[in-house]
Amino acid sequence: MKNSLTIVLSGEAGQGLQTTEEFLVEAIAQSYYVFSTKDVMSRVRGGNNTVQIRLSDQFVYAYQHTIDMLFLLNDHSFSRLTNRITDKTIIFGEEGFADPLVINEKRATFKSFNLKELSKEAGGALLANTILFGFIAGMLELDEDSCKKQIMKRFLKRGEKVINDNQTAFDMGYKRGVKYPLQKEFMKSSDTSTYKISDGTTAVGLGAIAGGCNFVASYPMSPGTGVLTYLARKSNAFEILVEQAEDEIAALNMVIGAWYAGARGLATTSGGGFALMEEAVSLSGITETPCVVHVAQRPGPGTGLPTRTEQADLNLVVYAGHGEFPRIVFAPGKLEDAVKLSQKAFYLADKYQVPVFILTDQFFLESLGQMERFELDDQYLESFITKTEEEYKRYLLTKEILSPRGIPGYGNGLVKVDSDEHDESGGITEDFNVRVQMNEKRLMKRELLLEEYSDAELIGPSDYRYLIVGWGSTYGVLKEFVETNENNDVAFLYVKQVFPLHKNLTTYFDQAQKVIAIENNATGQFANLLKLELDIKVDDKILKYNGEPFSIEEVEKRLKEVLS
Amino acid sequence: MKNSLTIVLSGEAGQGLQTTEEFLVEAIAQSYYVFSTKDVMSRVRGGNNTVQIRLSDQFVYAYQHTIDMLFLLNDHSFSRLTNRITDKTIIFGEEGFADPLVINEKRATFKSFNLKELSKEAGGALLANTILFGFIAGMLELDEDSCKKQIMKRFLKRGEKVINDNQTAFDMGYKRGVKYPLQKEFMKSSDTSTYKISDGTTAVGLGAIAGGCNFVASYPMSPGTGVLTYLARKSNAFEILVEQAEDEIAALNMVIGAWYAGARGLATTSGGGFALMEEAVSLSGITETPCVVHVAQRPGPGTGLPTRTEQADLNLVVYAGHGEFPRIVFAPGKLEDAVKLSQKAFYLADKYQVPVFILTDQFFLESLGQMERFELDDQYLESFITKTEEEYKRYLLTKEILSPRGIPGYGNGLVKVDSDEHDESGGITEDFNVRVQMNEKRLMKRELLLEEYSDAELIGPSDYRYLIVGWGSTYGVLKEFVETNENNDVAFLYVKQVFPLHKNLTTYFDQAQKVIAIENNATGQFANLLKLELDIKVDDKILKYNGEPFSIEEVEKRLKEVLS
Amino acid sequence: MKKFELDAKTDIAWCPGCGNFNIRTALISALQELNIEPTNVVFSSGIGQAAKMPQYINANYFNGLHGRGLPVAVAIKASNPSLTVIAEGGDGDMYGEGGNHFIHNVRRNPDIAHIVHNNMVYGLTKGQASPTSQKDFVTPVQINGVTNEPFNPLAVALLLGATFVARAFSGDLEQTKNIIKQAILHKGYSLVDIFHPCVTFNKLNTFSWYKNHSYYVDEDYDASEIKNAMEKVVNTDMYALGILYQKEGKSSFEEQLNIYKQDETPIVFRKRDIGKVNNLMKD
Amino acid sequence: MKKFELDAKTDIAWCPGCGNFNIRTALISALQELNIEPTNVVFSSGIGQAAKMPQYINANYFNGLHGRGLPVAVAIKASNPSLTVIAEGGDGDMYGEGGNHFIHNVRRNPDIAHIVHNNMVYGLTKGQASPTSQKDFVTPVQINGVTNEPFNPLAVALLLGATFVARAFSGDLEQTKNIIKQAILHKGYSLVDIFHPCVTFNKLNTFSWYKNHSYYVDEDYDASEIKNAMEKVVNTDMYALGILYQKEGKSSFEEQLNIYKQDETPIVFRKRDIGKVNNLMKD
Ligand SMILES: Cc1ncc(C[n+]2csc(CCOP(=O)(O)OP(=O)(O)O)c2C)c(N)n1
Ligand SMILES: Cc1ncc(C[n+]2csc(CCOP(=O)(O)OP(=O)(O)O)c2C)c(N)n1
Ligand code: SF4
Ligand code: SF4
Ligand SMILES: [Mg+2]
Ligand SMILES: [Mg+2]
Repeated sequence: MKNSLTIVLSGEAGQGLQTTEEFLVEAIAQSYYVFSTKDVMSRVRGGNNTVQIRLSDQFVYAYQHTIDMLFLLNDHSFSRLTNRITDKTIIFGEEGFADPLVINEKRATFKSFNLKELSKEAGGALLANTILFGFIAGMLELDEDSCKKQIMKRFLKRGEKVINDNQTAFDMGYKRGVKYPLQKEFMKSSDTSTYKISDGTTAVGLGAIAGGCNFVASYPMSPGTGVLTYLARKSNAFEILVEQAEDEIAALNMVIGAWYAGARGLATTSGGGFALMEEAVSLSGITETPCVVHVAQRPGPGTGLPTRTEQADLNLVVYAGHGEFPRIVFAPGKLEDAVKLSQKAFYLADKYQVPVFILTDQFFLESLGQMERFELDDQYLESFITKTEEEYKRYLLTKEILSPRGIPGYGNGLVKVDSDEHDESGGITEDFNVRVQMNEKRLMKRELLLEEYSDAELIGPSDYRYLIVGWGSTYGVLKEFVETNENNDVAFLYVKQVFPLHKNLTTYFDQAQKVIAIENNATGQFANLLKLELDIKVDDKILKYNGEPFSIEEVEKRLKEVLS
Repeated sequence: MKNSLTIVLSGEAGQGLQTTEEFLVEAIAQSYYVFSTKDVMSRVRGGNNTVQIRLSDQFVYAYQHTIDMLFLLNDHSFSRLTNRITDKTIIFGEEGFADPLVINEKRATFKSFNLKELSKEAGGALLANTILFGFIAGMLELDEDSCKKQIMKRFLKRGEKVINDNQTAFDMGYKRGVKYPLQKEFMKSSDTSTYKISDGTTAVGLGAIAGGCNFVASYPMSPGTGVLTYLARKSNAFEILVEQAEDEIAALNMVIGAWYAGARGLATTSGGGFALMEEAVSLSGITETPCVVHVAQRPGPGTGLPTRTEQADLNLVVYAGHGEFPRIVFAPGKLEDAVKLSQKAFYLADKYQVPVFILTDQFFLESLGQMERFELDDQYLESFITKTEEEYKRYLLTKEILSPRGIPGYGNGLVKVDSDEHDESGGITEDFNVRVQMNEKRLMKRELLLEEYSDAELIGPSDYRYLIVGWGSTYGVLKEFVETNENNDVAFLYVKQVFPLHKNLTTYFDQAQKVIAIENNATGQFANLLKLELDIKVDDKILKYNGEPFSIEEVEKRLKEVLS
Repeated sequence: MKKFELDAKTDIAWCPGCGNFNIRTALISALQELNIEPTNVVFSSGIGQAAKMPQYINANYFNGLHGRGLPVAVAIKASNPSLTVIAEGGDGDMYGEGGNHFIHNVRRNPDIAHIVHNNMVYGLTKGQASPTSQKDFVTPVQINGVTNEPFNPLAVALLLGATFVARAFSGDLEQTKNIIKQAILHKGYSLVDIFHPCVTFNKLNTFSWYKNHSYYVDEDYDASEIKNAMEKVVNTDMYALGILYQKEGKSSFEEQLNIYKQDETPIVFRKRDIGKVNNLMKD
Repeated sequence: MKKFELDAKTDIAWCPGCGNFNIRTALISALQELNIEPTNVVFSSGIGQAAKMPQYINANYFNGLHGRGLPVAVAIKASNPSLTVIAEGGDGDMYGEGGNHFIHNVRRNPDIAHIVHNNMVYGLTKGQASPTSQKDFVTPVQINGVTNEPFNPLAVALLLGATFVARAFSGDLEQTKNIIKQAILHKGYSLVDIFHPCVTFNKLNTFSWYKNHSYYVDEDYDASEIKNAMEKVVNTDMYALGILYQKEGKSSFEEQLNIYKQDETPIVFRKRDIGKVNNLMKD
């Protein structure tokens, strides 16, 4: 585990935790590496929510279970957090917000911190978040000026008075915080300010825009809605048609219709909504009309835990839709990949005329982290649409497997697309031989897709004896583990394209004495895919399915068990 | 391959082929073993449909590719059938119905048979089917009296004139047919008349009734509609609530609502319709509300080949629904099993509070065969519903894993069921520990389900060296293969419960030098399950995915290739 | 304690000031005043803020999937007609995702009460437009404002043969209670669309907006006349409140089912006769 | 040969005598008479006998899933408004499985023609009741007869803001052609519900039944008056034929999209500027 400090804010929905989080992360990012994640209940007001901001002198992208500093914003948050308190934890809050017995038992430190009173003093409850921001900024000795600039930027539209009030409130907090004798084992770092701060949602959305996405139809569903909202926000600037569909079935059928017409469409949803889209996925398969779907996982089955995290919809996506046809499933685990793979998704969908899935989860989407800025390439904007000739046949059988894809109204041909088994020109057929040709043509695309396989990344020593394999949002925590693990014999294979799997991956496993799969689900779905597709046997599985992401401590503890 | 004779009737939709089929099968069944299957286009009138009736002195339940006798009922049927013509085929039809060049080339025999004229003579086109029945009955020297009784029974409601006309028409055919010098290598058999003639649809429907099914909600979709229609027909007699839902989503949600209230509900559909039900499957999973779904496979993806057959929706069913929860999937391949497993499905759903699937296909459902009659047991009607006490908790955690299931209005308790993660009493929870307990509770049912595993059947020699494995509708053809195969070293393992798989199955494979999976799909979905669940490696896969079932000749040929 | 009321300490997940609280009070009062037992009442709900209602009432419930409250409710009622069945959810839930079930269940006419909390917004998912959202309503998804014609649930229900069509306003506890009571009592499908302010996400249709855009029908309003009702429901400048249409005598879905023609025993309490099934085998 | 006509030898999978043939003839004539090219016409259909129509017309088509003709059509039109888009299917397809898309797309008001072949039965799946089936209609599933209230598509469309609502009868080629033509020309969503006999599975609603239960509105019928239309569409004893409602001037879905406010270029012909995207990265 890296040197780091975790500050937790705990309150309820509607108290503005997110504002404080955004302020702090941006401010901290000037001089530290920072990662921040939320723990939110499925309600709009009340309940127990937390924000955990972790800062370090090295890159961190994982959640730390133990709390260094805890800010309690109400009297009913503490009980959910007691197992994260240690003798090093300092708890700030009003008297009575934390159970003294627990504090005693844990030998934690309690500091009376009456935010309510302070805000009253500052001029009102609305200023509490800014005071808190100031206090923590002060503690960390963050640059006051740039913090105040942030405040100004944020409240610009709300007028001078609001800005002034908030800046004063910030000062009030800051001057108290700066007096606080903070002990931390690491220094400020100078190179972090060039990084982009982003959550997974933004990264997926940005990638989609970079992939040419100009049509979005979706039905709101947490945590998939964020991408819809992001793209809506950018829709005027980037000329994106964003439409809220009447249901998920409409959403994906619209997206497929849009691709047929020549647009690059996206649907974003989560497991339960995606379950409703499966017939349309199959439609994309047989008609060879591309589509891109972002599936944001949350714990199921059913409604499950709507605002929590899990990686249990991999099977759902890999096996979605009746009948047999190829597809691609990406599972980005870091922000760069969320951008790049989302971009590539549109390109591959267009090029190979298949459904492409971006599989994320609540933890990935809603956590804030940093990424090095990079230049986006326009190669993925290449269009594979052809202008049709008079005798155009949509499903022409060719040596290259793929049939050139035309769109209606572009050229002299007609574009006939059919969900029934069809002949080359798109007419319904019941000819057994044509059926076989068309079915094989579709299935053969799998090999083409593998030629564009997005390679896995090996993190850690190349002469490893133990190999951890993970996918998607466990990236950050597993990377941190191998980077800080004392025995230099463990590496982490981060798989970002989870389906189909390239056979070259097996070489990573050949070398390993022991393979450990870590997944945020109860059955080891990816381990099963490894077995099925690549004959790889996983020796141990570390699984978690309570709705929380893995913390770095938990990974350390559970890996120690299997590695010893 | 068994001694047999295959008679094919070829005409178009709307010509009444099915009536002739039903007459013939019933009449033939008096003195032969018989199997009959249809090949139907997705249209209501016109096109090319065939019926193939195969008779033998031994039990047959497979389709024969080569045609012994072909009756052409129009001038555009022949071309689809030429690859089934041999030098032994006798073709009956009007001059011009068959291409003389083809006949010549194949050295087949053509017999002019002018059914149109004969029916004109008999009094009208409507009598053609009965004349044909008579002709074939005559050829086979079937019992005239019982044939005529059949006619009477069928036309009873249509009045005496219709009966007489048809009986006269039958005679007209019979006296011509009986003169026909039919050569066949086998004799009539005496013990077949005790068998029940049935198609798969009826067997599934009957089993459902025997399992206590009293609620059906479905949306029509071929080939799943048959079971809906069958149950509708029996609904008044058996007090079954049959409702056509507005869509498939409604159908399964209604079925789940009915189970919640205490009924035993069924939804019947096919792949594309089932794809729409997946969210509801997940609902059944988390709420632990039982449900039974009959999924009738047809070739996909998309609309595919709506009236043809395939076994490509196994993955769809096994992985249906978001999140993780147990389920059972049955795949009956013979009529007895369709009855027994459909019956058991309701029992197991009720007992273990899980979704249970009956997975069939068009070929199985629409083929007519024989089964020995047997007494249905009422053990599967046992209800596991408990009368609730005042403090009843729907999700009580118990040592036995299962929570007693109450229904509303029966007892003093309240039955609170939730699709969100819930506590013992059914209230929404976000407690991480409760989540884990509930998730594990649901997943642990898998082991209980395996205790009730419906064993696979081994057919053929017990000292086999080669093991063929199949599931569902390939049963008949694979059984015939091993029973008639000259080398006595091949056995067939017929798996009827395809998920979850019991580890004892592995012993069957241990003995085999070579394992061959035969499936009516393009990717070997069941072979994959064997690998995943039981670590069984299949050496060869024989796959077919043109929309047709395997014929006995094809199985012989393709197995010879891999067995040599 | 009222028998439909839960422990006072139940944590209710709605925002302070939300109209849902009043709806809950009205609903509980309505249930109390009817002579029924909690064990005989079943709620079927979807997902949304409104759909959480059953969590806060002492009765049976099936809290299913977003949009699917109706099919579940209809099946429960048909399986056991002796139960009082209420389908409850939000405007997104019931008219959006569940729109197909809405239109076809009106046609089916099951004897259930259908209570829809209409806040003209998707609450739980944080403020997107719902089918009943007004034009130009700006949201994080409809950034340029809603352009769709608002859905008119009452008019659709009326046209498709509903025999009880009412609109309530959460601001009026007494009337809301009465309307709900009548809806439960009414035989056949009854729709109660309840206006209520979402204080968090709908700043357009506030308490006072609802207040200013609605009125109760007169005492002498004849709700048995479909023409009157039609006139009321198509007017979307001023929304009429109250029972806008009610007609007795139409057979309900369950009554028309053959299984209940001779025998009123709910099918869930009947037994299958295996002997009779064996006759099928002998066929 | 007419440009929308296919080879004479095309095998048409409908039953002899089916009303679909006439609809096809009318549709082709309508398209011929409009000054448009097959390459600019797109059909979007679901699954059913009616939904096979695009197979038999020389134009672009997307023959998708049962019930999903509308969402696909709307997306095509919005992606490329220069195309003439027609959504076509049966009563089961469009009002049953696709019911939710029907009600919500009327509200959306895309500029498409929506042609529904209403034979009051599920043809392709062999004769079950459809949403428009009449009461007491006996089928292999509804063995005791239909009990649901028939769905009234025209009334629902009208209520939800459709600005073109028409009913045709396949028995009248000329009028059907005219109505279709007007529907295609009309800006915004236009519904053409076409009565036609299913000679195989619907023995109740035969050619002469339709003939006897319908009449054309007078020449002086004022279709711009919603009151007139409402009166017509709710009458289900005698069904009015013709254009029952038509109103110009309502903005279509596409027109209201921000992307087309400044620039009419279909989005499918626009290019994304990667430089601008890179600014997001710099943000
Ligand atoms: C299949 C599916 N799609 C989407 C969602 C996400 N979702 C939950 S509640 C909701 C809308 C809530 O709006 P409404 O029904 O009006 O209820 P309110 O919260 O306003 O009371 C949505 C879209 C879901 N749970 N399931
Ligand atoms: C999801 C799905 N459900 C069911 C079907 C089966 N299906 C095909 S056509 C049809 C109904 C056809 O009726 P209608 O739309 O009225 O068309 P018609 O054949 O009468 O012209 C049905 C239920 C399907 N193809 N897909
Ligand atoms: S979000 Fe709106 S509807 Fe939901 S509880 Fe809050 S105020 Fe009520
Ligand atoms: S089944 Fe009916 S609707 Fe279909 S083609 Fe035949 S007559 Fe026409
Ligand atoms: Mg709402
Ligand atoms: Mg129809």
